[in-house]
Amino acid sequence: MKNSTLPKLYEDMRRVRTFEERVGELFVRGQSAGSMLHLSIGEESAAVGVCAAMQDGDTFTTHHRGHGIFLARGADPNRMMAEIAGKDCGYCHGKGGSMHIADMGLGHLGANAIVGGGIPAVVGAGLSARHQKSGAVSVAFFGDGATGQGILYESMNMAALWKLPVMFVCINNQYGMGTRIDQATANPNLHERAEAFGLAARTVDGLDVEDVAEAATELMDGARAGTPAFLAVDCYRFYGHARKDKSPYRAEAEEDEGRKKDPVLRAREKLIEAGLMTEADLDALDATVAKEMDGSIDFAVAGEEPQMASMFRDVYDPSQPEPEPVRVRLDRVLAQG
Amino acid sequence: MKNSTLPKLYEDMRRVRTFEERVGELFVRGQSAGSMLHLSIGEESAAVGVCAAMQDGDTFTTHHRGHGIFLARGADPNRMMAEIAGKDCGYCHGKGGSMHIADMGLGHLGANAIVGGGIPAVVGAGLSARHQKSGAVSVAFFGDGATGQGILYESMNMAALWKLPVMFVCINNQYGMGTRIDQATANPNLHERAEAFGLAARTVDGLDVEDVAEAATELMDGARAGTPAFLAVDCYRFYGHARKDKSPYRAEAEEDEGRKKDPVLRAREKLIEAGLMTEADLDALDATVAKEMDGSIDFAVAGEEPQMASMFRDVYDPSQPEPEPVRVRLDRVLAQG
Amino acid sequence: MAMQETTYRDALKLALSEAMTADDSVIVMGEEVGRYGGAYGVTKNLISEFGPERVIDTPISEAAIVGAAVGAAMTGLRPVAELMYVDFIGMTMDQLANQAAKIRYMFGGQIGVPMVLRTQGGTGRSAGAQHSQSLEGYVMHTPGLRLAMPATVEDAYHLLRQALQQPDPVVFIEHKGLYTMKGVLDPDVEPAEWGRAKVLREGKDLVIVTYSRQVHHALAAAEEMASKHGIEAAVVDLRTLNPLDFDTIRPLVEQAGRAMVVSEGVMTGGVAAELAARITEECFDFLEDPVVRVAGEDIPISVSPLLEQNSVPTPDLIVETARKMFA
Amino acid sequence: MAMQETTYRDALKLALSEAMTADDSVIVMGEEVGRYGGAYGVTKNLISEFGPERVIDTPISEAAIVGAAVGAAMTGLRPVAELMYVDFIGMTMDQLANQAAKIRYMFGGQIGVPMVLRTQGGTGRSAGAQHSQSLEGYVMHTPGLRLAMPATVEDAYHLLRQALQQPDPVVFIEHKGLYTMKGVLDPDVEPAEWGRAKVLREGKDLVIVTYSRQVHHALAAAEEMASKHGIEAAVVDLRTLNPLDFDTIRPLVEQAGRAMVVSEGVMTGGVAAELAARITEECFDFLEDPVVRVAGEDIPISVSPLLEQNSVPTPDLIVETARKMFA
Ligand SMILES: Cc1ncc(C[n+]2csc(CCOP(=O)(O)OP(=O)(O)O)c2C)c(N)n1
Ligand SMILES: Cc1ncc(C[n+]2csc(CCOP(=O)(O)OP(=O)(O)O)c2C)c(N)n1
Ligand SMILES: [Mg+2]
Ligand SMILES: [Mg+2]
Repeated sequence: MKNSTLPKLYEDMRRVRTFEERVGELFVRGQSAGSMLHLSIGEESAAVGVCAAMQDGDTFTTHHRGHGIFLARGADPNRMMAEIAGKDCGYCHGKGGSMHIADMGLGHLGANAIVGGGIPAVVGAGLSARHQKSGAVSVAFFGDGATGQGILYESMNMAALWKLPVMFVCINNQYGMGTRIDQATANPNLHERAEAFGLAARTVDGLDVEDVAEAATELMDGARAGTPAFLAVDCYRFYGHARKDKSPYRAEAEEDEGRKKDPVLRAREKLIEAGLMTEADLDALDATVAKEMDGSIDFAVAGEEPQMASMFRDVYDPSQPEPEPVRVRLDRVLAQG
Repeated sequence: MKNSTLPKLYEDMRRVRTFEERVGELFVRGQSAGSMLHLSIGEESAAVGVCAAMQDGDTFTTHHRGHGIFLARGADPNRMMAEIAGKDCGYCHGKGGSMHIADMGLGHLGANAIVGGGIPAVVGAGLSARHQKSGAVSVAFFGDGATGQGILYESMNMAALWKLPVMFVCINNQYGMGTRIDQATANPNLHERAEAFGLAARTVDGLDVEDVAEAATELMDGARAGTPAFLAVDCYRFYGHARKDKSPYRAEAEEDEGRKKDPVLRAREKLIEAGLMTEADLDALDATVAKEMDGSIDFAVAGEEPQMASMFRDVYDPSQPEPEPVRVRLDRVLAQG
Repeated sequence: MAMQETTYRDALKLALSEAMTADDSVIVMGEEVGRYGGAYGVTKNLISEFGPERVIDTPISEAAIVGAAVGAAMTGLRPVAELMYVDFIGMTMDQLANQAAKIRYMFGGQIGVPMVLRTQGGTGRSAGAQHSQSLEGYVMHTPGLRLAMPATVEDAYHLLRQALQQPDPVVFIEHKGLYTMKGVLDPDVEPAEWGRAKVLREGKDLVIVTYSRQVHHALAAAEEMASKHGIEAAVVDLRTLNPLDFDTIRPLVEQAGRAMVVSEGVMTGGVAAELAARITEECFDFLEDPVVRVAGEDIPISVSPLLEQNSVPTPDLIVETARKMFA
Repeated sequence: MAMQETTYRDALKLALSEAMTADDSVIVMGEEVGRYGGAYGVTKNLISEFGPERVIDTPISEAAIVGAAVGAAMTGLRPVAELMYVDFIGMTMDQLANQAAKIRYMFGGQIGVPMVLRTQGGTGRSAGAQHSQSLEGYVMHTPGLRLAMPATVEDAYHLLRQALQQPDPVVFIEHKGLYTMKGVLDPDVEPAEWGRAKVLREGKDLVIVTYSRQVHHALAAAEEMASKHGIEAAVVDLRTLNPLDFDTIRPLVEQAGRAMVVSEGVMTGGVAAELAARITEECFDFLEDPVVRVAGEDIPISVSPLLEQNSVPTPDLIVETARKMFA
């Protein structure tokens, strides 16, 4: 029981849960940039369990529901929240937003608003790792809905063919928007597809973060050694698809049942059962996390809007001229007359 | 032995073989439209065996190496050869060419020069068949190389999900241009992918056309009844990828070995062994076929070029104005000055 | 249909449900079009009216959705496929541009592909770089594809109705900022013909040629120009970009001698370029000024509302530009 | 490099092999680029020189090829991905336009995507509607993508060399009709700068602005105009369409007062529209005639050689058009 990683896994999951709750609050306060905010509540074990198997130098891409994954990899919640609010002090200076957070320093090659859009990049990152002999793995995180995208199969085929240090992680929260996985495919045993392409593949129940971490570690070690892998983590999307979706397409009974698969609660129970932490310890930890995340809202709200002039920046490398603004061009054109 | 379909299967395969030889000749004579001519010599059993399982009203799409398939479904070799020569009397009035032959009358929804490009159309045709209760199956023919295209998996997933009367036929001639199948994928057991998506799936050896016909019939009957299917036919591409390719990437020994998998020869041997036809019968049949196909070359060569005016026709429906030719527009524009 | 006040969204739905009632071969397919009712609610309740075999929820497979629609259209159905955001057109470009657009021609006129691809685009929801684009330029540059972009409630209804009668594939792009706009559908008003532009405002000084949401920006700008700056601008709503109705534009520009084109798509190589080139070619001798392009900036769209709003033409920019033309 | 007579194809190969020798992070990937040597032979023997880990034969998976190149470029490699035909760009448009083109911007300038996507386009081989297109218009309309289209042996070499130095993604489109063209590479001649157009012929009467294979058609036409019709046309080879060098064009057009743009891409909504619009905007007061667009017809390409050849501008059409301008 000593050396258990569960306290850390719990803390990481709690941070994700609380961060996401605060994102919801930011929206309710009208201070998020738009409403395309996809919360990963219920999926914490996938983010935290898989990230526990990653190492410094590893890279990853995420989908539109990627806040938790990046937090689990060490993100600064302040800069995340600020980005979600569209502020200059956010990770992407307010240009990306919730669905395009990235950070090269932490190996985050980017969240993606295109379902499946970030998947093939890990094949390229795997080529780099092999070329540079860096020992890094590159991990693509995506939802069950992305199994509808052909590019997933193209990417898995390449990874298997070239034996790249690459891992595909499918966070199966049972839904793509309003479509339940069995309404999107005839065979929801998603890992079977990966096997057919020659990858090492498993499905793991996301209820217990230790199970996820164990499965992920085994597969990730394999990937690092040249056996690319696929892991599906079964979980349940506790709330709507995005902030405005009330999930009318799901029965209440189903939701009640689904929300029982709560990895945060489960870890909490296990910690207490095992005598690793007391209820009081946990409450104190939760309160510390809550305070940190409250701070993130304050940070985001206090942040400045991006400057108008930044609009033309970073389309190309800073060594290159910026695109000419319409106004400037019109002035030139009309100055002739 | 009575009622054997083998004589017919042989004849159909011979017609494909001889037609393709004549296409090669057309090219050598400099009378084909270009050199993008992909011969299906060695793959006759796939075309003829699968088409034997099809019925009137069924539809299909093919790939760039689709001459044989269409012949097996009843194409007029004259109009095919004329199209390959880019002539007005061809199936597509010289606009399509070898890679875009189509005929709605015979259910041929079109050959395709995009690897995988014709595959999803059969999903739509399957929806039509279901809607119209026509009892028709729609069959997508494609090469092993198309298993690299994501759209194949998207299409198979839809077909399985909706239980459509659809069949996917992969003509595995071992090569996509210069790339052997094991250089394009880690698991060349292609039917396993289809299984993972929930289709009925098999691989059959293409040496014996009766084996192919049997497997195809079983799967196609299943598809017609609502169990979409996948069939891989193993064969060998006897010659280069297109007319100018001499296959320097293949060892002679491999080619010699590969060409032993000759379904036409095999059927001939079986017919003689079984006493269904004599060598003389077969020679006579071959000669008749040869004459027919010689006639196709003559027909194609004698055909007229399309009229220049036809260039603007059929971009849109005939009820609509044709696009304005550049010359006409320029005349109008410059008439002002 | 009785005269009714309705929204752009509901006018679209009405056109769909009428077409589905009248013609059993019309089917709707796409992501979330059924049980969910469409990401923007256009297909809400259609599934209960017409059943899941005609209102088909698909996996998230844009390429195969378009490809399946092509196959369905070739075999007797009239599919209306929905692409949730025009930003996802990249996944479908092969099926759209190499297949749907070329099948009639490649096959020598044997068959057409009478499908409609409904989608929506544009800015206004802080949806970021991959959910806010105006990509009609790709479509307009592809021979064989018709392209309709309704700006009004009337046109949402009539253009979609007409698109469903076309013998060729129609890309039908709605604007995400217009779904809740209100307007009146009056069955006694003869709808404009498919392929015809509409002059929504007369004006002798300047002709503004535009489409989709920018029609409203142009109209607002024209009002302000007239009331505050004494400039009378005509506003032409193109309605369809293919066919492109030049006959309506020509006499107006010949008379005014000045033209501005307004498009939300990025400027370089886009619809505004085509319109400017075309007007210049056809009306050169009548032009006092070069045709002015007011278009999207040559940049991606930001999630920051401030940057987003200023990445595409605003009524202010239109007024400011017009004033410079007369300065 | 010593002075040498070579071909467009071999000049491209030389640029690749020099770059691979100089920089270990340069890799080549695509269908048939290794053992086969490239569908048009550009990468012949590179695999024996640099090995299969740097010259990577891929499955037929265009979308993932581009996507993998994006990921490789973000993590320290300099990938040169090959798209066998530009006609297959449809499958890659999401990875190209939503990912490669926007990553720097969306991520607030944290990282660029220094990849080159080599491909080839154009007519001339009776290859039909899906293997003969000129699709640079889609690329030019996508902010974030650089676009180079070499017309000469020199530029095949120098532009590819320079593309491999760019910090941003470059789409590099060769012309299938030019691979066997001969020319001289002279190391003592200073190459033109990246992003600069070249005036290949001076002429006081008319400025022809073009790129890729049409440069040769324009030069041939200009010779004929001069010798037979007394018209002196300048010919400008744009070399890159993004960046677009307007500074070279402006003074020439201001002087001649007449301009023609020539492009193999289909006319409507394409590169020719952008060039015509731009020239008109910038040189309006100097123009005697509207800028004339000589471009691809608004139709798919046929396999029939007769129809194919007449679907895109020919030297004859250029001459004929110029004569009409002076009629
Ligand atoms: C290519 C593409 N198609 C459709 C969408 C719209 N969309 C956004 S999220 C989503 C559902 C994705 O489901 P899943 O992959 O399971 O992820 P989840 O939302 O459940 O986390 C859809 C359809 C998109 N963003 N990109
Ligand atoms: C999308 C696409 N990518 C690449 C090509 C170029 N190409 C034409 S045929 C071919 C090989 C196809 O192999 P396979 O599918 O096995 O068919 P086969 O030629 O063996 O019959 C390739 C790469 C193409 N036409 N379309
Ligand atoms: Mg999901
Ligand atoms: Mg093959």
